[in-house]
Amino acid sequence: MLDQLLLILPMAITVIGAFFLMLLSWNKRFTLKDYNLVAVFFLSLSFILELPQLWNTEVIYIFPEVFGKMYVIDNFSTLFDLMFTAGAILTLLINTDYFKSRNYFNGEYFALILFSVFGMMTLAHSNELVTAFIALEIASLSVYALAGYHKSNRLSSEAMLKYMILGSMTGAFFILGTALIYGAVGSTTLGDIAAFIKGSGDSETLLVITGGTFIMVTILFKIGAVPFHSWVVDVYHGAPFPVTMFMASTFKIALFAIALRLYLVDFAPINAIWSELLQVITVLTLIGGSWLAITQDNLKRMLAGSSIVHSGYMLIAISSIGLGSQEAAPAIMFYLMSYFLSSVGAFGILSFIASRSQKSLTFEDFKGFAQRRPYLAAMMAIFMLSLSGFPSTIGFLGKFYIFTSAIESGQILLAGLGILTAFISVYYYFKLIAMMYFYPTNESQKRFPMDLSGVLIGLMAVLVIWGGIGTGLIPFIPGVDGFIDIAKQAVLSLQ
Amino acid sequence: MTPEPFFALATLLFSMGIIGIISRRNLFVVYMSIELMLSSVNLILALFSRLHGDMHGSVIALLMIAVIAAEAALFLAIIVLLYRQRRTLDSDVFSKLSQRDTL
Amino acid sequence: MLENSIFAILALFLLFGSLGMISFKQTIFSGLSFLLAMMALAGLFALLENSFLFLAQIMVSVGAVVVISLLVMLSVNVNEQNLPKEPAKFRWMLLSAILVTPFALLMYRSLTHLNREFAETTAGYGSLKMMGATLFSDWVLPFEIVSVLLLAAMVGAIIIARKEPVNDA
Amino acid sequence: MEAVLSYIIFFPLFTTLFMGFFRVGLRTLRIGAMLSSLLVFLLVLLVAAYFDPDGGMQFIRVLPWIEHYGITYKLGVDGISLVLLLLIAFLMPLLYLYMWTEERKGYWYNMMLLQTGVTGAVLSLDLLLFYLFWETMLLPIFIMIGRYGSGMRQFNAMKIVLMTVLGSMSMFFSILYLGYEFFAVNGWWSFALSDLSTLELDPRTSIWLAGGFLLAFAIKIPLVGFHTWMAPAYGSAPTPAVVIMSAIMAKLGIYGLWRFGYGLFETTLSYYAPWVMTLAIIGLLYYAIHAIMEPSLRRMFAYSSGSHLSMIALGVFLTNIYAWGGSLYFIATHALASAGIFLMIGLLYKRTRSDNIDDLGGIASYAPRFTFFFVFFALSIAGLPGTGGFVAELLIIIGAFKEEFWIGVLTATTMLSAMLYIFWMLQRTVFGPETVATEYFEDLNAREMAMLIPIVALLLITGIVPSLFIPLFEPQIAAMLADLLHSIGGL
Repeated sequence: MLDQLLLILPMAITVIGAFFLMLLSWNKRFTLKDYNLVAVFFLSLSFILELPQLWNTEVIYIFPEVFGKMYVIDNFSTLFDLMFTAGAILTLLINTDYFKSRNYFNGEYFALILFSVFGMMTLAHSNELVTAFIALEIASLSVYALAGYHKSNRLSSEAMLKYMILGSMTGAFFILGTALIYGAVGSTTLGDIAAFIKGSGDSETLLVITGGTFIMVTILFKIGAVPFHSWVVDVYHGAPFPVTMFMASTFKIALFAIALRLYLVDFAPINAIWSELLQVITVLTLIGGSWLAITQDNLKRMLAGSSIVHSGYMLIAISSIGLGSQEAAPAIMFYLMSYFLSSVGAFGILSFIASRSQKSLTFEDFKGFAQRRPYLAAMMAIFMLSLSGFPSTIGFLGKFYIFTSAIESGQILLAGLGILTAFISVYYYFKLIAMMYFYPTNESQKRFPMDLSGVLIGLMAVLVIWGGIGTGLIPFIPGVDGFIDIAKQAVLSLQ
Repeated sequence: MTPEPFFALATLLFSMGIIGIISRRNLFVVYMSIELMLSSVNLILALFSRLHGDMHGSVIALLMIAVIAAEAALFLAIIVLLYRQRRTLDSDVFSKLSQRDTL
Repeated sequence: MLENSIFAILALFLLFGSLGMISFKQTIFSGLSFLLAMMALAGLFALLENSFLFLAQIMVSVGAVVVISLLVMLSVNVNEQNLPKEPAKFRWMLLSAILVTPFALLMYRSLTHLNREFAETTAGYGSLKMMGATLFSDWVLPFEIVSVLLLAAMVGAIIIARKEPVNDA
Repeated sequence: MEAVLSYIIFFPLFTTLFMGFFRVGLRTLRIGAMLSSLLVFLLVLLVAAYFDPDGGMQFIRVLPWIEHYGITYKLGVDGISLVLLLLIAFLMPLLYLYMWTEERKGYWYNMMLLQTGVTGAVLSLDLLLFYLFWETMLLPIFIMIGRYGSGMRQFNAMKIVLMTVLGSMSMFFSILYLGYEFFAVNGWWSFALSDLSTLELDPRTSIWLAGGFLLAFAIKIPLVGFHTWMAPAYGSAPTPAVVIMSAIMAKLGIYGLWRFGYGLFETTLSYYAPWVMTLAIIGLLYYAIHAIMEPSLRRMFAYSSGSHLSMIALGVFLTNIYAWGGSLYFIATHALASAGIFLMIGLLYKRTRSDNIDDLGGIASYAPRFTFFFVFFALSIAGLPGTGGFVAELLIIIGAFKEEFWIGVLTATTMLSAMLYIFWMLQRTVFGPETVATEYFEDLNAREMAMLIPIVALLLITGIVPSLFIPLFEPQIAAMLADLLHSIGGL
């Protein structure tokens, strides 16, 4: 009993933190910094409590007599939880200055962040479709509200409106799919679905297949796959920086939690059906995302476009899973980690800079950045290199695994297209490096910000490099193999 | 009585919801169309529940009603906000973002 | 036979209600049609011998959500010129209907694929007691987190709708 | 001793990181860079001293790196890579000497990173490790051109990066495919060259995969058709970067042909041989014609370099011992000569702020020492008897004649055309009437002399006593060639 409580404590703490912040925000005596500290405190507590579970390889259903098999704790969900909490902590800490410089933030903001982290964590743990849907709605509704947080700004409101209409509309497909699966199986628990698929013929699984396809619509929408991408660039652009960073670093990843759990395990016997559909969508996503990313002047929009391309890479691996690749599932996990590290870093630097000015950041604004802030520029360059998949960064290895899995499953052309889009992405990422390094500036050099934000961004940069070249030879520090081990273990715990 | 007419009805409702979202620009209508989609799923759930003879589908439908309420709250809030900003309910007016505006 | 005629009437209300909802120009008429549709839906729940769902639909969907929507519609007090001009509305609707048709056919086909029939219900089906028993034996977790969802939505809604000086530049 | 190659590769990198971290002053920076390069040079000499010409691959160092995919940290040196290794280690200190007065710190850091990149690419025997170095050496070049270059530097930097990355991406794809194929056959992962070369691929796949590698190397060399980055990049890059590009990076393309082209796809390359040879022969003439017409000295020697590299590429595809030996020897001597001439152009540019032939003239009367070196390097580019280039070109031409008469004739035209444009250029720049730009032309100072004399000496030694160097790599090449001919004959 007590040990099970301990296991769900990380989730409980985030939601308690959210309640606490919500109540606290009625009190006018607290400053924004206090709220931030409280939120970070709760999240860190959750993170620290979660960390030891990474070495726990068992699959545990929490309170089976009450919850049934709805709530599962395994290595997979733990890894996702860690990314969510870490992403939220980094978002809050790096943006401390941003909050100070804008007057529209208040205590509820932090409550909403915690609510959405709770939703995402529940999503990662849920072993049942309705729970997953409600968890997804918690996360989504909080993120909708966060995206429109800058109320006096029209763009922010519009971003929220667009996101909300499209998000709710595609969300309806998730529950429709769940209803279909319930109709066929009589249950929405994932294990039952798997048992049903194994035990029944083709004709009976039709409803499950349609349901799975509808659920996929929602997943594809939330990760921004073409043709469900029309919101991504606008919402990333319109939302305040910390929210964009939060979305890019956590919410994008969250959907893969349920997607992998569902398609890797339960739909495993039938998921070859989707691979052709997925291949088409992957091709569209890779090309469309690249096109969106190339054509942008604004950095936020460029990163949004490129995040579509990164979804495309992960979709390659998902369709490889359907075609029987063994490496694909760990490849996605590793890619998620690598994308997490690099995008948190890149968005972190952007919002760090944005906190000091009121205008949006374009490529032009980065002219001469290397001279003004050599360290930040170097870190930004590292993150750009990692996102473009340049060797000696973690992004390269992520792409390496993805493409290997594609070749393994015989999708040579898709792997080729992936490499081609990686080549295109070199253009728009190197454009930023070129802007930073190739132009002189008249402004004087600023000192390295030795505050928490700066140190954290630096830490991310070191991790990005270490994840690309780290060897296992240095004792007690996991190298690249350690990262892969974590990814593999997480996927293993699913089966 | 057979379940087919019920299913046809639910399908029609869901489709009408999509049509409403695609073709109308009035924000209230868009919002209600989404509610309609979710409600039609509720009908399907209740129907399956009846066909299976267990209460699971009904309970899911009940939970969905709560989800609909939650979405409605946020939707109404954002419509009020936008109406206060622009004095219009036209969703096409809110497409400034695509015109590469600076923040 | 009686059931069939009740179904026909309810279905008619439901269809015309939702059709009216998506086609009326005046927001308030749309809202009233939607109210009608939701009530007809509650009737369908009753027809499916699901009395608790019927109550919940009437009380929550109709009584709370739709009515509040109507109140909001009245409170924003839209005048004619603030409504969107949609001259080609019906053409758009027809076009999107054509687009949606394949999807609807797919959905209908898979829904009716299993070919099940209505069976006699066990005693107490759809009653509050059975509903409660199922809810609190199998669905505790979703029920719990729905409360968090409502809370989060409430916080979000309050923040967004809270009146602050709009510096509309 | 077995870690000596790692020291050679990473010493400059660690020096950079160390000095960058402590943000040392300019003085310390340049002394540190110089010391590190000298130390690396000594280590390389040590390697050469202990090197056994008949021993094949030596100083092998294998460490596990990413064990899940069998990616190892595998280094080794053989006759071919030793030549390039010696070259890099020899040129680096001289380049530092050239940029001694350079005050922009980033310049120094980039040069040291560049050294690590190129050395690593030469020594790595694991395909992914090679790919890592192959890509990372691009980064300093990108920054050097874009930041410290001239002309349309931003655009040209982007151009060189995109074109070379296109090549490396295709190579990356081939590497992945090979690696997976190896896994599918053997059940365990490996990306080591020695493992992958044992793969039996079916001819069609093999042709595609070899194409992936060839594209990367063809862009780096560059063969005609893949060369559009070359002249702009050489034109806007700062002198040390140009020296590295022409003397080392372009040669790495040739080296890649040998090491990975023949190492992995022995027989498949013969499928490409007619195409590459045609391109190389077109390149010989095309670049030579461009070089004759080019008014800018730097771009002119870029084209001349392209012409000679086409010749080397041709030599690599002519599978006989003369052509191969000549090619490898030419790699070394051309690297020295082109390093010398680009350094001279750099010095010229520093003095006159122009490298346009029309702006120059009459240097001989002001600066006899400068003239001597300039003429010497220009002539050794043209293949003056007595310099190493002459021996090498002669060997390749003999090889070409052995293969086919008309190939030999076409190859021989390189020497003639080179003579033509070099003499014409010399006449217009060094001699002739003086111009505004060349008035008060300063002669070379001691530092510059110190930097140039070793190159001159080495060029002369390679030219007069080739027997001193050829035994270093000849057994290796002979063995490789015998191996190759055996497998072609075995078909």
